[in-house]
Amino acid sequence: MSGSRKIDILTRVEGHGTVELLREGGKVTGARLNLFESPRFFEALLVGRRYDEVAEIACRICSICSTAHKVAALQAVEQALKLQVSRQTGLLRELAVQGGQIESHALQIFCLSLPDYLGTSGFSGLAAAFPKELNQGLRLKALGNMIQETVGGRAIHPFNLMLGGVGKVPQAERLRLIHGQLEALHDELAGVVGFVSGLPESLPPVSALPFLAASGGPPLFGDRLTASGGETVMATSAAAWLHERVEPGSNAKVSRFDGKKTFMVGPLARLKLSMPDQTSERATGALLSSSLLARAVELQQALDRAGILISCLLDEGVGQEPPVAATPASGVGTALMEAPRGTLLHSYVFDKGICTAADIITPTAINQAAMEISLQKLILLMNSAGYEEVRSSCERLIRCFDPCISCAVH
Amino acid sequence: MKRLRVAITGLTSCSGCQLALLNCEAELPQLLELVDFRFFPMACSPATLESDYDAALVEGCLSMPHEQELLLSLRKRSRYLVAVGTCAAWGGVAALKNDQDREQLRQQVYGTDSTAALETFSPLPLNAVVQVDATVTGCPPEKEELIGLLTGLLKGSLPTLISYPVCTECRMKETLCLLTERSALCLGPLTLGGCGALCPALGVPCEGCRGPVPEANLAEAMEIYLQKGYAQEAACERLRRFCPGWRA
Amino acid sequence: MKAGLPTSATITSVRKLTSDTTLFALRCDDPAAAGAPLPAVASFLPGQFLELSLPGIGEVPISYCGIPSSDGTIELCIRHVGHVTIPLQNAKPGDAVGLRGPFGLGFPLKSYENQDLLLIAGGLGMAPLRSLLLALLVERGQWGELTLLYGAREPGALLFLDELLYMSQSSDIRIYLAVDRRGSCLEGIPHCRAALLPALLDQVMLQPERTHAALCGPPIVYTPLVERLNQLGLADERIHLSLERRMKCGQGRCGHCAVGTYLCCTDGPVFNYAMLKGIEGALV
Amino acid sequence: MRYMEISKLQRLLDLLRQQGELHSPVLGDDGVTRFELLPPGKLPDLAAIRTQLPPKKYLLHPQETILTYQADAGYRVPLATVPAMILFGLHPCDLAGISYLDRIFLGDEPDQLYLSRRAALTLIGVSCTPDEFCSCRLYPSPLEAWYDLFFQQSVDGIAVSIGSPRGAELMKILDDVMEERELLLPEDTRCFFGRKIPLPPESELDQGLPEWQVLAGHCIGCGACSVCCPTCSCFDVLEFGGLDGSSAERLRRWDNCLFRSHAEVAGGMSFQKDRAQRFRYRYRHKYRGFGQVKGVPGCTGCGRCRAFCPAGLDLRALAGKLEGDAS
Ligand SMILES: Cc1cc2nc3c(=O)[nH]c(=O)nc-3n(C[C@H](O)[C@H](O)[C@H](O)COP(=O)(O)OP(=O)(O)OC[C@H]3O[C@@H](n4cnc5c(N)ncnc54)[C@H](O)[C@@H]3O)c2cc1C
Ligand code: SF4
Ligand code: SF4
Ligand code: SF4
Repeated sequence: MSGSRKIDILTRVEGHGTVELLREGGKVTGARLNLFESPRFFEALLVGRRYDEVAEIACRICSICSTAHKVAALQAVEQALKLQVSRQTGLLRELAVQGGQIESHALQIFCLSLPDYLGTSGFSGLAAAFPKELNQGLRLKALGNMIQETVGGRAIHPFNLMLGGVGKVPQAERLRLIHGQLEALHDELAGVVGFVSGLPESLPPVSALPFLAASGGPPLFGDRLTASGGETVMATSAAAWLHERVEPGSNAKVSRFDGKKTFMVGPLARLKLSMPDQTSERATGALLSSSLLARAVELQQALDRAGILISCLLDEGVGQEPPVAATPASGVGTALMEAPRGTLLHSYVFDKGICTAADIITPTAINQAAMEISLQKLILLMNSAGYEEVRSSCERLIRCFDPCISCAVH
Repeated sequence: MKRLRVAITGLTSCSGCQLALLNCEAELPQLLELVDFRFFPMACSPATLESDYDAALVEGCLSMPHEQELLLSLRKRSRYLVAVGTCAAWGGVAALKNDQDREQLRQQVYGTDSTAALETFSPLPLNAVVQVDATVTGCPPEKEELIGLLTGLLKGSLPTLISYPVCTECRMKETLCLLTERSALCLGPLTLGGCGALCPALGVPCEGCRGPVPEANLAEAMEIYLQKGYAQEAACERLRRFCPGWRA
Repeated sequence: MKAGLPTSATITSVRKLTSDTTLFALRCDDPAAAGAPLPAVASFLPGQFLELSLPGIGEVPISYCGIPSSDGTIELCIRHVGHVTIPLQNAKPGDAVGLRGPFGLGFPLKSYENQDLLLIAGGLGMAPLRSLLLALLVERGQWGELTLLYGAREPGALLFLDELLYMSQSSDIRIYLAVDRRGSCLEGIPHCRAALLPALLDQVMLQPERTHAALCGPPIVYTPLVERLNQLGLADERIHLSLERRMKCGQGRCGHCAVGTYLCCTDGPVFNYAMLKGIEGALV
Repeated sequence: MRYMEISKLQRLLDLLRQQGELHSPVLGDDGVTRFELLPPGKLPDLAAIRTQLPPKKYLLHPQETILTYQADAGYRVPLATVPAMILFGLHPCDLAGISYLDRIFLGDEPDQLYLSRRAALTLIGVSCTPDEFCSCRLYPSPLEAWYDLFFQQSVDGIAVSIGSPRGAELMKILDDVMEERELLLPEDTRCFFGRKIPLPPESELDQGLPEWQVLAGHCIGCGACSVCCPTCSCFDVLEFGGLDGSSAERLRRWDNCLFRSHAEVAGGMSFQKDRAQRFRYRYRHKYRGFGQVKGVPGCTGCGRCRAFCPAGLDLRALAGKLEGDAS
């Protein structure tokens, strides 16, 4: 008997996708990832819009990483229009992005992933069986949102982050409040990292793929791509190098670098590429399942970084300043940054202030090829396992990438 | 008390409305005692449609046949179907170019020789296909609205859509009017309130994310925008960002 | 303070009248000591209304449908149409609600003494008129001829039909019924025609100088009814209408129920037509 | 007459601060003048003609909980102790606005929340110079500009009148900064309130007047006019269940008769269908009153509705036509 069967729909991930398991003689022999999410054609929607609308629209690609999308889009547009924002704006944007990182990682670890390790169905299961862990996660998540709200005006689709600056600069009082909370949660996080590293292994030892991340800027920002093989590609040529193309069976484009190589992006890649010595062996280890720990480590880093940014802002004195005015110019702008799930690229062309071309490459689209390959590896490793066991392992494996399918398809 | 059995899902969307619910960190533990999230693929496993639901909360607009299938199935299984968010209520950003040929848009993104997303159609709000019992608008909706929706449903009542504009809430907050005092293209007068005038309160003009107010006086608003230096077409384009139905 | 604060009450019985209308009996939770006066909300006049609260959902104005009873029981007839009234569909005996009232002025019973009375109800308008009818029958000797005209969408929607049929046999009152659509069971109901409510007026002989008309029904029927009554010689002062408006406080503050410079909640809801005549928006 | 040199203002404010929370018009960084807490060292914006929101916001919050519900205790009014508060810098129109609200929310059965806040308020009026939006001199109103103290501004100082026993008490405390002076003051602006006007019959709101359609055509329904009016006090009531599944809260929120929903009843039917009709409703309410304020013109002439209307609507000409010019 041969055939295929879909995992009904991937759960505890953002967006719509399935994994199709191919079977032969009762055994699972292969797997296909299918991101069937409905496309919104953002790259086409943006064409024809005014420069001051592009980021507002583009951030709607995804809610969980809307802050990252917003900031990347703003930077790309500003680059195209040759707009220089103030240092304060830069710090605030960075802070918002770190807030997004905290929120997203806390959500992924405590609401979406942890249930796999603890044997429950989701956050509702956690609430019943592991209320302490859930509460801890929710507190971290709330803090991430508080940062995003303070800077962005709202946790999802942060309108206060505008072209050229911010609408209203947060009050020092409010920043101090956040700083206090960051400090209060800081010690707790060491516990979280310990807790996560003590969790039982949940997957067969599927090795990670070569890594890729943005670098050359403050944490999560950069102007170039760096790969674990040592390759470096500047932002302006990144899109060509990432080489997105359409493949059958997915509404998300797939990146085959140079037409062949496969990389993975995300927390594991970032840790491996940017701070190999500071973290535990296991977090940067070569196994895919270390992703969860990598996320926990990054959570800690994000808290630290947010604290530093706030101190900087307070030391330098936050104050209201009007956004830098833009003129409807012509030009090209490309911004790279690290969204919670990995490298994100926004690139726009403007003609007298009107967008004439848009290219957006998202982490989950980049990871797509890596997910496919990892699925194959997993199935080989699980050679003799039954369907149900393979199925649930496949879902766990996909969750290691914390895919954001709306982003991938956009 | 009997827990409320709900199904929550997203169609063509960014998952922001669902995330807005998951962002109710302070309330989630208590909410879990009142609400049984039966079908909520974004946050709970497994995602199998089974039995009936007291209410289905649906985010996003419709743009592919598989979504229509899911929506019809949820409609059949649920006592109440609630459109959550601007996309579900009005079409949202995804419907930005509904006046253009869908196939052309598809080719613009995927190229002429691909078969990806062949079945896509111009995004529709939910009420174009099913009966919608209540609407919570917003991109995304406010937390309080979602909590209110759930506590109301628990008692068998549906929320009523706020019908006054953002300006009213903006004025209640005593913030500076960006339209009259700063000549900004603020869509507050034409946009449904309920957000507490979040944007204008921070000095950012309302971008119209909650959809049109009933009885909008578009002609007069256009007149005012024109006085402030905005061409009708520019103002209309801005209006259509979240609701393709706007026509001047 | 009293009028602004709901007192808690308990539903004591529930009777489905039609598919979308239910008759509730309620009792205030503060037990009235023997011989003590009725709680304020349980002591009222026909045509007055109360505000009924469903905790966590909201409050709606509802007319008293019965007459004050010695044990403080209050009867309310409620159509399930929206936000508050639909959840009431699931209410059971024992459920807690809040009550405020009585509000409004009700029907001017004093001026009805020794007069002929013509009651005209459309649809749910039967609820407050039932209260009036019951009050009139208690002291049947006080009034002249009693006539009730009552119309509904279809036979199944005629409220209190059994009660009305019993009254028409046992008391000195004439009852004429009308339904908009001819239905199968129409034949079984005496004095019932397939007609619009105003047409029933063709059946009655009235002495305009000694008759008062009391009307309650959907807004659209008022204008034709008043016109017809005027034609029959009834003066505007003798035509009393109960108006429905949105009301949020019952105390003349929320500003929703104004009719001209009157307020429905404190100056009404029962008005004589002379007061309303010429006011824009009074009768649709 | 008691008189204070303007140089002593700061000292006066410090004395007032000892008597309660001191609120007055303050010009914000964003260019909006609001009534708000006056921090020590800061001077009130006494030159401002009008704050964006009138002082009604202190008595009737834009949105507030009016009842709480607990399954075992039923509904309760959430009465909290209100700290003593001094509103300094109220113009006569705003004082008149408060006395109008008093008629609605006090009386035989006072609104408990309103009463508790009103009782905690000390009202200190200040004279002003009307601008082109003001109409206080145009349409006399029987409303009294009721105050505890009234400060009449002159070139280099302020002359004080006492309007209540509370004002007299307060004056004793302020006596430090006062002196006695013989003054000839210009005509008191307050006297423009206090005249009764006859109510024209209903038909005079001539539905056929083209002005109604013009107003309706220009109004974008933003609600600013009602929100900012010192006497508009319509409210909507909402109730929400608590997260424990049994408690509840009832709120009231400012409403506006220019919105269609204001007059809607079951079935979506509305008694004020079109905007022109709703304008007449608003006019009738504002200039003729109903309920506790029947026959009391509710326009105090503060000019806010004109100053803040994005469409620049102005009812003065129409009012002149309907009521007859009173000047
Ligand atoms: C004096 C008076 C007596 C009444 N007597 C009865 C009665 O005996 N039996 C009965 O079934 N109904 C009666 N009604 C009508 C009843 O109040 C409405 O049907 C009810 O308020 C609808 O509320 P809801 O929350 O269920 O519906 P909603 O969901 O609120 O709304 C349905 C419609 O009703 C409108 N509405 C909202 N609040 C009110 C309000 N407070 N008053 C009127 N309309 C409103 C809404 O605008 C909407 O169009 C009476 C109304 C009045 C004014
Ligand atoms: S800023 Fe915008 S929302 Fe606020 S009052 Fe002005 S036009 Fe309305
Ligand atoms: S109607 Fe206008 S001028 Fe008159 S009191 Fe109200 S806001 Fe002021
Ligand atoms: S302020 Fe002007 S535009 Fe706004 S509702 Fe009032 S009259 Fe209409």
